[in-house]
Amino acid sequence: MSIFIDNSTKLLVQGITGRDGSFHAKQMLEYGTNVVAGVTPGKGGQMFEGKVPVFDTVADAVKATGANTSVIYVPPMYAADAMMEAAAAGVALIVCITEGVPVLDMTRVYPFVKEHGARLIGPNCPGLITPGASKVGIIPGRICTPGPVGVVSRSGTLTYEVVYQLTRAGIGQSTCVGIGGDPINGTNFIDCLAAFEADPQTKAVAMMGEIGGTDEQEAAEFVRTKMKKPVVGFIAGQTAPPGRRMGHAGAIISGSSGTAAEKIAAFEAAGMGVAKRPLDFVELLKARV
Amino acid sequence: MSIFIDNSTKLLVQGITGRDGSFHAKQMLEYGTNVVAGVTPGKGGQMFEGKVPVFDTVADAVKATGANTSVIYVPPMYAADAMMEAAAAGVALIVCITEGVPVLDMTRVYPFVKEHGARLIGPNCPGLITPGASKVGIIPGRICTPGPVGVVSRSGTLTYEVVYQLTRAGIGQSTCVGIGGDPINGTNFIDCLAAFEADPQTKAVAMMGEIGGTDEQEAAEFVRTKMKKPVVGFIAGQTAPPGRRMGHAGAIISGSSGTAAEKIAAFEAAGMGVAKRPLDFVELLKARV
Amino acid sequence: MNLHEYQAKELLRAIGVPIPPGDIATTPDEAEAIATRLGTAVMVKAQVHAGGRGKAGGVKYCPTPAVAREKAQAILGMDIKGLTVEKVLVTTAADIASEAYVGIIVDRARKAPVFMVSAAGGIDIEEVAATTPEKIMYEAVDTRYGLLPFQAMQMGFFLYKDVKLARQAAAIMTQLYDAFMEAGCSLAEINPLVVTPTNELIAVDGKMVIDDNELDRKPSIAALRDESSEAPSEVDARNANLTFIKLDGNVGCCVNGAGLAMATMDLVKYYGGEPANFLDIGGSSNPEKVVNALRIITADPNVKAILFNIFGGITRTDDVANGIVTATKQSPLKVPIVIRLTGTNEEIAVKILQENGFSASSDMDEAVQRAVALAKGGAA
Amino acid sequence: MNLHEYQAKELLRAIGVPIPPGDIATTPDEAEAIATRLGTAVMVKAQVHAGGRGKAGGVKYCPTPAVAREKAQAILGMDIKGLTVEKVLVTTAADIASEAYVGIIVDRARKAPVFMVSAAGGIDIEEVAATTPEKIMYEAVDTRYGLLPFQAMQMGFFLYKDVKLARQAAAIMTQLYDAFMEAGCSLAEINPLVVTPTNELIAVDGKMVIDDNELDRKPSIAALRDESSEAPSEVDARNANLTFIKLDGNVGCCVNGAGLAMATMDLVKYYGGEPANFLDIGGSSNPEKVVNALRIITADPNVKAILFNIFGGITRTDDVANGIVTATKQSPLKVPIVIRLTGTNEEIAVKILQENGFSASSDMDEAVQRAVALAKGGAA
Repeated sequence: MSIFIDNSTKLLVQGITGRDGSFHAKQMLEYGTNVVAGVTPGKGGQMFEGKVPVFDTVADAVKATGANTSVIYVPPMYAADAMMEAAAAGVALIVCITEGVPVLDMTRVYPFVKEHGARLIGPNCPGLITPGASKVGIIPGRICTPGPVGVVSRSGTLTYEVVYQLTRAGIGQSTCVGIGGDPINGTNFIDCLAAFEADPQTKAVAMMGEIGGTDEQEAAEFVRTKMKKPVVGFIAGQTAPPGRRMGHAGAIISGSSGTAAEKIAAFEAAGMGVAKRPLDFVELLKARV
Repeated sequence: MSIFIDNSTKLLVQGITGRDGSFHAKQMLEYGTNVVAGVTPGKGGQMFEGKVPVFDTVADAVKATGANTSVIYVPPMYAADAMMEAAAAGVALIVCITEGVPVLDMTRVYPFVKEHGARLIGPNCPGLITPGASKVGIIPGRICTPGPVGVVSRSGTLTYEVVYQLTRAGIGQSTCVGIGGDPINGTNFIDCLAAFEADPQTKAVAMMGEIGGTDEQEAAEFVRTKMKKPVVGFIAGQTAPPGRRMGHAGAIISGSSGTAAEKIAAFEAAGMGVAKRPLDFVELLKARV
Repeated sequence: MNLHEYQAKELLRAIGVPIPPGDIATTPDEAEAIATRLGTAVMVKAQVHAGGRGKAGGVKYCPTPAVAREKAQAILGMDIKGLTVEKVLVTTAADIASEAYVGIIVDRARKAPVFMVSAAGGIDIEEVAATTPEKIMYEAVDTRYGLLPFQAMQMGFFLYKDVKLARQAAAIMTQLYDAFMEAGCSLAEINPLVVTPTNELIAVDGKMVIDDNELDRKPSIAALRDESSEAPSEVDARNANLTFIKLDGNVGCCVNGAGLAMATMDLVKYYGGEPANFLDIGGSSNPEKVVNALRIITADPNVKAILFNIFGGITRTDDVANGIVTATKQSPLKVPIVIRLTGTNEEIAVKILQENGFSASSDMDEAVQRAVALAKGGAA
Repeated sequence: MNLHEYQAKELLRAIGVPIPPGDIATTPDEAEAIATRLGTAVMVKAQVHAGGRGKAGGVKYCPTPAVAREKAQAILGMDIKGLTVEKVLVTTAADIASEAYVGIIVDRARKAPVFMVSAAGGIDIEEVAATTPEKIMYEAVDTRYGLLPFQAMQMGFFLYKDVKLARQAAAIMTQLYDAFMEAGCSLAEINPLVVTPTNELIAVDGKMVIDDNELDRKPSIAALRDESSEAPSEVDARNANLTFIKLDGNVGCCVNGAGLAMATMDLVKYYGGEPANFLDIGGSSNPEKVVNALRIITADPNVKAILFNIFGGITRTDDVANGIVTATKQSPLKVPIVIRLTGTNEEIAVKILQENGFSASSDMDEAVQRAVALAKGGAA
């Protein structure tokens, strides 16, 4: 099994004719993802790659194709509207890849999506992949292999690094989810941990956090009180100075809060495995699956 | 028993030092309502009638007194804020007497109150009374007497008329609720009918509707499909011309919709008793309790 | 409160909606001057709060300023559904390739403003709704979020396949929504929204109805009220803080509370009479209101009997009694009056009335029956 | 993006917040002239993006224009936390009866802007939060509704018992919220909000931090950027679309992706080294970015070794290799470089590098260890 996406995923690509959207739509098709529709206003009626129908609106696309998942590659100033359009059209899982969405937009998008009963992943995230079944977003398919480890992370390339090392060491993944590096995102660690806990395929979880906020501390508390499966955690940004935004909008230590040290302490207090460096995931997970 | 208010009601009066608020607060105290607090910004610390503490904010009042119900007598332009303040402070039942609240304000107030888990009655309503136990609003206490009939109505004085005739005929009331004459209000007929259906004291319901909207039709469908208790209905405005607002903002026939004829037809189709004039309630209810 | 077409168009123009140029005229001379200034064929349109102006001959196409003068002459002073035309709008006649309808109303069931849009514009939208409902798209706006861009685009694409027109329509709908919210409307519509032969959108007619409850906080909108276009008795009543609607019967009614006022009218009809009006004196206890109410009721020559029906809750019945006494002393009644009152201070009220030669009933049905009989010329 | 105090105050003043009069000076002459024009005692305040200006001597009370001149002379050109003071704000010194703190931040947990207000103003709010948390009121704003009047009044009453002051504070908080939303802030604060001896409120200091993601749609705010007040290397990096933060170590890092960039810095430290910077070239595959990155890294004289760590997903590793070759041809490196790359087009990249005399590793740990050793002067 897997979480959030699998063979029943019917994917819609918002911004399918744009530079990023078309590139990754092709990659997803190549991976075998069931891409059923694309949306670009004004390009309704076209066919993408000769096989994916393009619509003017998400509502049209959902009505015509029954798409249940959407992935968003639109410029940051239009991303909030794209997420809300997908939610209003009844899409159940919305994955927003776009980086640079204003955080005040997210204060409206988050309740809107919730009111419509949808799950949002991202924004500013690499998306997710269930190796061998479906890829939604930009995680390179070839570094993944099916297996027992659930992966959840706030970052993109760091996830690839860890997944790559796991795959090289012969440890496969159930689903890899990048939840994104923004201060307000749709799905947090706990949502993913709960899903992994409930997923029969997943035997252990790798979790990559970073400085900023308290999501990792709350996740650790969730691991301690609600999870039976082992979780190994890592925190990026141990050497980051306070008050500076380390690339990700969410990766910032405010005053004395959000430091790597307090997050690692929370992991330890929860009895989690703690990876001091990405490579450590391999041995720590080998011992746990 | 009763619905919505009873001896456990701890009432807060918003606008207690105003002209209407102070008049009716006194009336409610005289009726025996447990008025625990008043709110008027800037008058925090005063005592109303020597026994009801006044606070600057609803939050302060709730914290200090545990008020669970609020009644609002503030000018129309401040009523939306007052309703939201009560909901945000955790008040469970909010009764807004104020007439003249802009309907666009209500498009925000309604979801706000709902998100906070509160029930709103009104605006532009006379409030409610559980004879012998508690009165919240402006319904004259002396025309009511405890008994088996639940009363729900979109209007004020018409309710008084019917209740007065019931009381004179020896038919008492469980609770009388005026839901208000505005197009968007917090509690509708169905909410009250469901509560009366669940209330052991209530044996039959008197329902006074009027022209405009489709609430009565939906209520009739509810009576037909969900209620065991008998309901007698009346519609005011049989002689009203289309397109004119008959006093109440909600009492307007738009095109051919919202007429008294279609509402009465719905009552008949639901097997309800139909009062052709207010006086008819007496005989129709006598036959049903 | 209804705005005139020209007022609605001014508000829409100010917010960016493309509106054909034009101006208001109260004389044929002015109409001709405006047409000359515009330098195009014009429409001369009666500005009056009544539907069906066109069918009544209140809207005319004028190829030249001279024709504009002539048509304005014919329309000014015309009676349309009982209202006299005092002003005409003289505006550039648009070339029309297609007509759509765009409107917003506050929907009670959805508790939200709801857009209705249809490519079948230019005609009565209720007719479209009744006969070809699939030609209308409804879109509710959650006012917490406002009209979202994707909603406007969905409606744009519903009207037009061409993305350029769809985007232009979406922009206009956003402006219409903003105007609707800013003015505190209960209805706003553009009908027709026209595509010109050069593929531009233009709003050829506009309508806005303001929620009366908004007027206190929107003085600039309240200032648009045109009392000359309303029935004088209703203007008089509003200025006296009464809710009054003139009807065609002969039993003048004066009641406290809207529901009871409607029920009283209905009961008049039930007992074979015809109400002359709806009149709600509201919840306050002001004798002056009663005086004004009696003045307005008796100004209607059709009224053959007057019926008071007062249920005293907040309203003190003694105040009402005092009002009746004062008013009838100022100007004695020429028609019989039936007074029903009960509730707060009823005994004092009855005493006041009796001392001044009036009788009072406490039973609504009895009072209504008597008033109906009196209006028919029967015995009291 | 941080705004200067004077910029934040301009925005707040424009929206109605009472702000003491003042103006900006870049020379002692200007400072004296402003003080003379104001005709009051003034404060001369360094405009620099660093906390603790006051303690560093960057804020001075000046009873006369001559003193203003003298203090401006001292403050202009002063170094505060590595930043040179280029401008001072000369502003009327307020009489202070009491000081409060009013701030808004975007709170991640509540996913909303949250007000923090405290009657203990004028000092560091984090200190108040740590030592006397009961002196702070937090109030989250649901941006779908905006700051509701009752919320503003609750905060007003939390600060002041007097209803007049509470109302005034509520109005100022509403204005602060509006400014926060209009400018696209992640933080806005007034500290201190002062009650004057005549019982009026006035905002004596203001601070606003803009969400960088807002700048594309807020050109008037983006135009407030003052590059003279930022580290030149960071300005350079931003203009090259790189995310760069200077640190104190000697291993220059160039990585794709923020998480991997942090993890790389951490690994440098893990193996006993010290990173010289955070540098994220982002997800695109542009050799030009690599050229710019190398220029910025090598401009830091502390850098003793350069470490590339590239995980090719969207990023094509051959583009990175070409960038390294181009850059080092333009200006040969004076320090050793260690290149780790893997992923998209890895084989082509390795070939390009080898043909140009570079070696490449595919193992992150190995590469980091080598870079650390090289920076310490060890063997490659």
